[in-house]
Amino acid sequence: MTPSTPTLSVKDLRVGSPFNELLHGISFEIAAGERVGLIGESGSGKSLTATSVMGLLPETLMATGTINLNGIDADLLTASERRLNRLRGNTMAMVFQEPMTALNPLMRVGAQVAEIMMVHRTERGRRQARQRAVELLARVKLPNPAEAALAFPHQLSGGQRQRVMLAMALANDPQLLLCDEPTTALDVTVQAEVLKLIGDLVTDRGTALLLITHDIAVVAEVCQRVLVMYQGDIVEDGPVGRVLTAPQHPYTRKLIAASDLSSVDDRGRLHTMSMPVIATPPAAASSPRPSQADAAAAPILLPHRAAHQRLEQGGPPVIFNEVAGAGAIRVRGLSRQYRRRGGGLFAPAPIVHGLREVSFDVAEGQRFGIVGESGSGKSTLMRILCALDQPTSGAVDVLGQSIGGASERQLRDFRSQVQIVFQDPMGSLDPRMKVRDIVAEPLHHVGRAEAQARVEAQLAAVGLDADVMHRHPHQFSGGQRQRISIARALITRPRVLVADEAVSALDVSVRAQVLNLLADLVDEYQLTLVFVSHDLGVIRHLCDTVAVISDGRIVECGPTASVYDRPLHPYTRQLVSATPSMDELARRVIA
Amino acid sequence: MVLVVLRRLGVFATTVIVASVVTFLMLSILPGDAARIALGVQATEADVAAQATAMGLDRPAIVRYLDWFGHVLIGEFGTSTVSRQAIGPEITDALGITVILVLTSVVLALLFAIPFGILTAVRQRKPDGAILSGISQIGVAVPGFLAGMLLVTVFAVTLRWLPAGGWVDPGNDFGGFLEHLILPAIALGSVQGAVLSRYVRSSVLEVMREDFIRTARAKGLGAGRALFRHGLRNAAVPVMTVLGLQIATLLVGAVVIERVFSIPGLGSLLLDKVALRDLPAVQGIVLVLVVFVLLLNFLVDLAFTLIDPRLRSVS
Amino acid sequence: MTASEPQAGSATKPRPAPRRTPPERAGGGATLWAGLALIGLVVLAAVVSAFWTPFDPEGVFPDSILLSPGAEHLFGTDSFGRDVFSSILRGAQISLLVGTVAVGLAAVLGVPFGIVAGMNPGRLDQFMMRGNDISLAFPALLLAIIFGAIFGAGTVTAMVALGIGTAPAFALIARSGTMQIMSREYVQAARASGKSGLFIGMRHVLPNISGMLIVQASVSFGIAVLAEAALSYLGLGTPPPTPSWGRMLQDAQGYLFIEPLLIVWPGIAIAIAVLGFNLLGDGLRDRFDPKMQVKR
Amino acid sequence: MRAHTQRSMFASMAAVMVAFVALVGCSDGSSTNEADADTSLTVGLLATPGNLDYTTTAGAAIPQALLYNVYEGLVKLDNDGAIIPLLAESWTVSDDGLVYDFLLHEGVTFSDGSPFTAESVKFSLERVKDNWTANGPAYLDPIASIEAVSDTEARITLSKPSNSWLFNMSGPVGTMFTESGLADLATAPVGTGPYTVSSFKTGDSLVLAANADYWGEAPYMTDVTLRYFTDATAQTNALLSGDINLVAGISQFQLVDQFKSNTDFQVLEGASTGEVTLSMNNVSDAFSDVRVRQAVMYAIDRQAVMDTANSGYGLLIGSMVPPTDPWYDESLADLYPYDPDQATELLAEAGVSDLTVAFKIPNLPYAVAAAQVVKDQLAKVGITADVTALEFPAVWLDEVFSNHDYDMSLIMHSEPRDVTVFAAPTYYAGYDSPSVMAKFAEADAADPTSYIDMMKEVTTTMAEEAAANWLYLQPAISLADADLIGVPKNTPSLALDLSTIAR
Repeated sequence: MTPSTPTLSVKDLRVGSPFNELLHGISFEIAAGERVGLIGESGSGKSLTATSVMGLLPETLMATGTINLNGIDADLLTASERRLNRLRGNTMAMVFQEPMTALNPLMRVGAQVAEIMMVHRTERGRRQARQRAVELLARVKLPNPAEAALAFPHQLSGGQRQRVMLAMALANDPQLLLCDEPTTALDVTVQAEVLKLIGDLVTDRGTALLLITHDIAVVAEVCQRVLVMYQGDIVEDGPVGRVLTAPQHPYTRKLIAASDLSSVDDRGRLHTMSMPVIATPPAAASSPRPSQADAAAAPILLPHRAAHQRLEQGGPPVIFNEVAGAGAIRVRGLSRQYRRRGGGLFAPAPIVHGLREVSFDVAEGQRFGIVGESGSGKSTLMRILCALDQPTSGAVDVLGQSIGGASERQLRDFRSQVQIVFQDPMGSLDPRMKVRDIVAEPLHHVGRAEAQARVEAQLAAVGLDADVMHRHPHQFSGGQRQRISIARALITRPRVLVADEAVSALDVSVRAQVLNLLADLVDEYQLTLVFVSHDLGVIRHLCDTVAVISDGRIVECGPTASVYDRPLHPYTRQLVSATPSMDELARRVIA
Repeated sequence: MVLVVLRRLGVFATTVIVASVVTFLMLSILPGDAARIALGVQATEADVAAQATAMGLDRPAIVRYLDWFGHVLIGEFGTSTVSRQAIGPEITDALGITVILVLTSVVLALLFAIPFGILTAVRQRKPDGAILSGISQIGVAVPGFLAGMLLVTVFAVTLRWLPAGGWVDPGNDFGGFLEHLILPAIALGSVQGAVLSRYVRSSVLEVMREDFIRTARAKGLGAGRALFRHGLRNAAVPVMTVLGLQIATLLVGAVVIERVFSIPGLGSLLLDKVALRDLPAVQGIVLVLVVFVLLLNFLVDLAFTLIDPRLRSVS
Repeated sequence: MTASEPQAGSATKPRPAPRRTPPERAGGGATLWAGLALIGLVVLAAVVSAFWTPFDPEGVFPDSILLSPGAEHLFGTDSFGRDVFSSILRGAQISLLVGTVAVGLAAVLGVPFGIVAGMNPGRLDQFMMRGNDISLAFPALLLAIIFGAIFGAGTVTAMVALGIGTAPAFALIARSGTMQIMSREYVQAARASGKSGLFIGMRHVLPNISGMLIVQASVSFGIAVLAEAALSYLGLGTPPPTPSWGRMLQDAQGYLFIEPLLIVWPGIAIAIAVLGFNLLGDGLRDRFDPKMQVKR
Repeated sequence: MRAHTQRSMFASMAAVMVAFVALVGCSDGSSTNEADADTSLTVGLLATPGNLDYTTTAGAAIPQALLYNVYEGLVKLDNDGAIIPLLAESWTVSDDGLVYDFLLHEGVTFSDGSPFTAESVKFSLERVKDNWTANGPAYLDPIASIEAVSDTEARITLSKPSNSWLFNMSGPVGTMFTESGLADLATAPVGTGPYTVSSFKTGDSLVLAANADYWGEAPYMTDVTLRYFTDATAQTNALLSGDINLVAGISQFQLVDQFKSNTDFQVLEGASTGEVTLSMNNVSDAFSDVRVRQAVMYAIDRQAVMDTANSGYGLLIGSMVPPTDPWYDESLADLYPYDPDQATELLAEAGVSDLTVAFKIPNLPYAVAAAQVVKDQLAKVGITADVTALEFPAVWLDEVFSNHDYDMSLIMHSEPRDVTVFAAPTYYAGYDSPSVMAKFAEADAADPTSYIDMMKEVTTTMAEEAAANWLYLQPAISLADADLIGVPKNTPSLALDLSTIAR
């Protein structure tokens, strides 16, 4: 191996089905030990690039061009299966996105790691391979590697599983490591650790890395060079620092602008990318005014400013963001326990604590963010606030309505006052219903004609034309679906809007648009917003107050800027440092 | 784990009791006078009434149920009103025959279905895969008793290689037992095999799309090796469910093949006893069949727990 | 045979990248159309025979007993002198009737049961599923034997027994589909809008599990046709003179050495019908989201 | 790699196939019952006995297997229907026909070792009245007293002369039992016959072994297995494949022809006592008018029914008398020729139009087949027959036989000389003719010659009054291996006499 030969060389790679070309002749090289990021939005072709290199394209797709791996003369695209099998897992290795499904659920993880060495005969026997596997698990910093080796995948957390995948990929000291969105499915704090691990490991071993992600922050964290993909082409290729600070291609520029939630234009709005399908309506033009009754009921808001508090270890329960008088939401001593599934008729199932002794207020008109990782209890809290779930103990009042023990009849008014926007743009709209029926669903006792009119107006308010009413959800993009969700939530003129990870599943460009829309509408409708997210950046942009929730408890709460800048609780500190702003990223990269 | 088993056992016991009540109620409305059938056409009304009393048919239903089920619990199924022998051994004999027949046919079916199903899955886009898949589709569509009739016609009647029917106890004459077992087991197994191979195929196809198979490929395992090392055990789980259900339905379902081959299995016994209105025997047989199915489900569930570590961690 | 073809594994997380093509999409269409074509043949036979058959399939014709296939009698005649072709045509009616009623009854009984169970996780679901286990333990054939003894053997008895015997399979599928749908956010949204359980069940759950139910119905239909034949063989099916393929098979058994073709025609007819419905089921399964399939 | 995988899969499939073929092939040429033991016989029968006690269990299946084989009476019917001595060496009848003196064989023992004496005769026959509930205990009603004169002499005194009594003594009610052998009648019969029961499995088989201590001539066949089938095809398949040696009484006659051309087998056609009867409920609204019943007689082409449902096998009889009875009158077969016009005329005469009758048949193959032809022919004279096949025996016995809830039925009456039973007004046919009943009683008590004349007269009357439409006599057709001899051709009684069969 001479320094001049690149570890990976891709030339004019085209991938497509007979009807449709997906990659339009991309070329790039990765030098030995170089860490390269491949960034792009969903559908840009970045995963296809990696699967082409590995020779694992689906049978229905054809690839042309050449792919050369260092030291191998043959073109990987034309190499025999036998040859590829010898290279895969040995000279080149890959880590996939879904840690939940990428491991065989019926096989102990140690055996799965050992297998890769057995397959390539890099260890002499089963015992040696098993032993090596334990060492490798230690290398990827799994606690108790010997025990972990005997665990089944489901007994490990997502981050741990991804470490196992990494151990497996690095077992035979490959020259090239491909990582396809290795941390996307992980919590923020875990994500940071795994990224650091990947970076350390490849640096130590001089392994070349191709890291595929949609997240600029991830690239900035690990990579030296970045390739930007857009609709099957590589549109930009350069050192991370340069691309972050001085993007050349217009697409890259917009992508970076949209990713930066701390940077707003002079109207306080996020930078968006051009929207080819639907134009944002002029804010004043067609948006319906709140109805008379709502207008009358709307109080004159005194600006409420939350105190910045934290929960002490073992300390007394704290009432966060306490509001004098009648706030929009008042939660006291809320606990929720679950029985885990698997309980029978005769024996109680194990109890899981979803929420423990949570107390806080939300003032009318406040934009209240709740941030936490998966399993922290934030979704449970959201469900209880919307009366989709009942508290085990404690008092929850929303707009004066007590949630605990309330019957559906008692909740009738409440239902039109509190609405939700969900995360998943696929799952939140019934695929069998037309948009008209979806948006009209929350309306009760409203005539057909009036419903029609209101749906039309509401769609216009979220920037959709009236002619979308007769279409089904699958005909829309993710961002459009989220607009439809928002329209549905707002059609009853609610006073409280709860958003559950409302932008987490969207590409960055669309995310900015939806966030702008939400911000506009919250202002316009004088909504009290409860925004639940794992992403501190989004919350920081949108919310004035944030509560950090961890393990069923609110550990810290205060004005967003204050929490972000001076986190009190160690957990918050960890969260904040794992979610750097674009400026900071650039600073880190350049340093 | 022990707790899981115990809890399931409790549920199992409850379902058995409920099933016994259902069985009893369903059969207590059988038309046809058992006493009259026992005595025949020449008996007088007085004779028939006396016979009914002797058979305990004039007691209230709840008393009859408790009496019956109480005895069943201690293993006594009562005395047949027709053969006047203890029903228990009759049922056990017939059940033994049916179980041997069904299990043999299932083994044959698996021997066929597993390689065939995998092959059709792996070769699904190739012409030969499509042809083989078509063959299994047609196999599914043929009534089992037709297969039985044709087998008898060819191998027993025309070629005279094997007996046309009947049953020989393996303890008496093992060779004869095998000879009598082959044709019905093939008849029963061929259709089941075709059905199973469809499930194996779809299960393998499904598993081939799993991420962990892709992981295995990325490790350098060839497609076949990845499938064999990682896919088959995973594919086995849904196939086992079907297998359990199949065995359960075959206990009664084998009756058609039993009829074609004149095998005195449990289904045949049931038909005979129903025809004779031998109520205690019918109740016993139905209960045994039902409990057997429940037991089978229970065992399949336990087997899953053994195969799939994810199910073990509940407790 | 109650289960639909099960599919291993079910990932709940939506995947951002549509990197793999759906299974068998290419072959699925052909399978579907082949199935529809075969079923079309059966339906055509049933419809045509309602108005016209070459000969009366229910009469007795002592002058034309056991004729070989020829120009006048396409498939020959049986021991009653009946034109076998006419009987095959008319027999399609019984097969379709039995299938339709059995599957319809199974769906009517099983689907609401499964939806209610699936919408009410916890004790009610547990309780209902134990009940379902018990009904699963009474297979259709067992019910047919018992019902035959209680109500007398016949088409109606057979259909009802098959329907009740198949219902638990529908309940299981409806339940697991419902549980998947209930975890979807649009159901949460509907609940947050104050929609009743009935509304959610009718408007959201039922339409969204209809795909898998149709697949199950198609497979069950094939099984019902086979089961009707088996019941006829046992003397528990359609009584004569109404032509039924299963009974024709049974009758033909006695003439296997005299007129072997008599067993061929109904055998082929049954195979066509069952094959048609199985292919349709496979095709539909490929068309609908495979991840919607049930584990059990 | 992929190619390799497929090859290995093909290989494993091939291995399975080979194993499969090997499994089938291993048994090639080693059929079960092939001439290894000349004195063993396997007989295929259709109706299985539920148990082995014919004193309390109805049905022909038990006497078929046990009578004359395991159990014996004082007399038996030979294959031509003549009464011949069995346990009685000889007998004399007093002139007034009331006293029968039987001289019994000496040295006869039951299979449990107990001796057979005149006391056994007294014990067995006296037991019938109180303990028998099935198989016609009333046949012995004529007995006034039984006396054991000595060990080998039994005297039976009748209360009135009866021509039918001795005939009936040849049937089940005449069976000799020993007191020590009554413990387990249902499973372990004890008789004086040439065979003993060695095992019995309901629905499957009854195995008989030659009785080593038999008083008479030992039977040729030492091991006899009676195997029970549920359908006739399985039965003939078993014969064709060599599983069984004899099908005694085939029930589906389309299966017969294939044996006629096959030299490995013989077809034995004989006479039975089974009259296939289209019964009409004489007291129902539909058939209380004799003209309507006669219309049915003319409307049915019995030859066509026999041709279609019975493949032409059988004998047109026209009355309830088989040719084996002395009072058989073959002219009765032509009493009602097929004449649909006559039928229509009679119906019109009776003022009947659009007659719909409930035609409830047992779900037995011959009945189902014949009923379809009957229905078709009735339709041609304007009678609609609603055919319902009732489960036999349970539901048919209940609805038709016990409750008389039917208009028309179709069933074979297989018992010998059952015409007297059929004539009873309480019988399911509802035929109520006091003069016929009186005539039967008179005939029974008359001298043997006038007995036959009077019986002929009264059975003709029943035919003329169309008490039922006796369609045809079911033939007794047995199929056997070509080397079997002495297979009983006719079935004059219920018994299947195995003692004469040899190779």
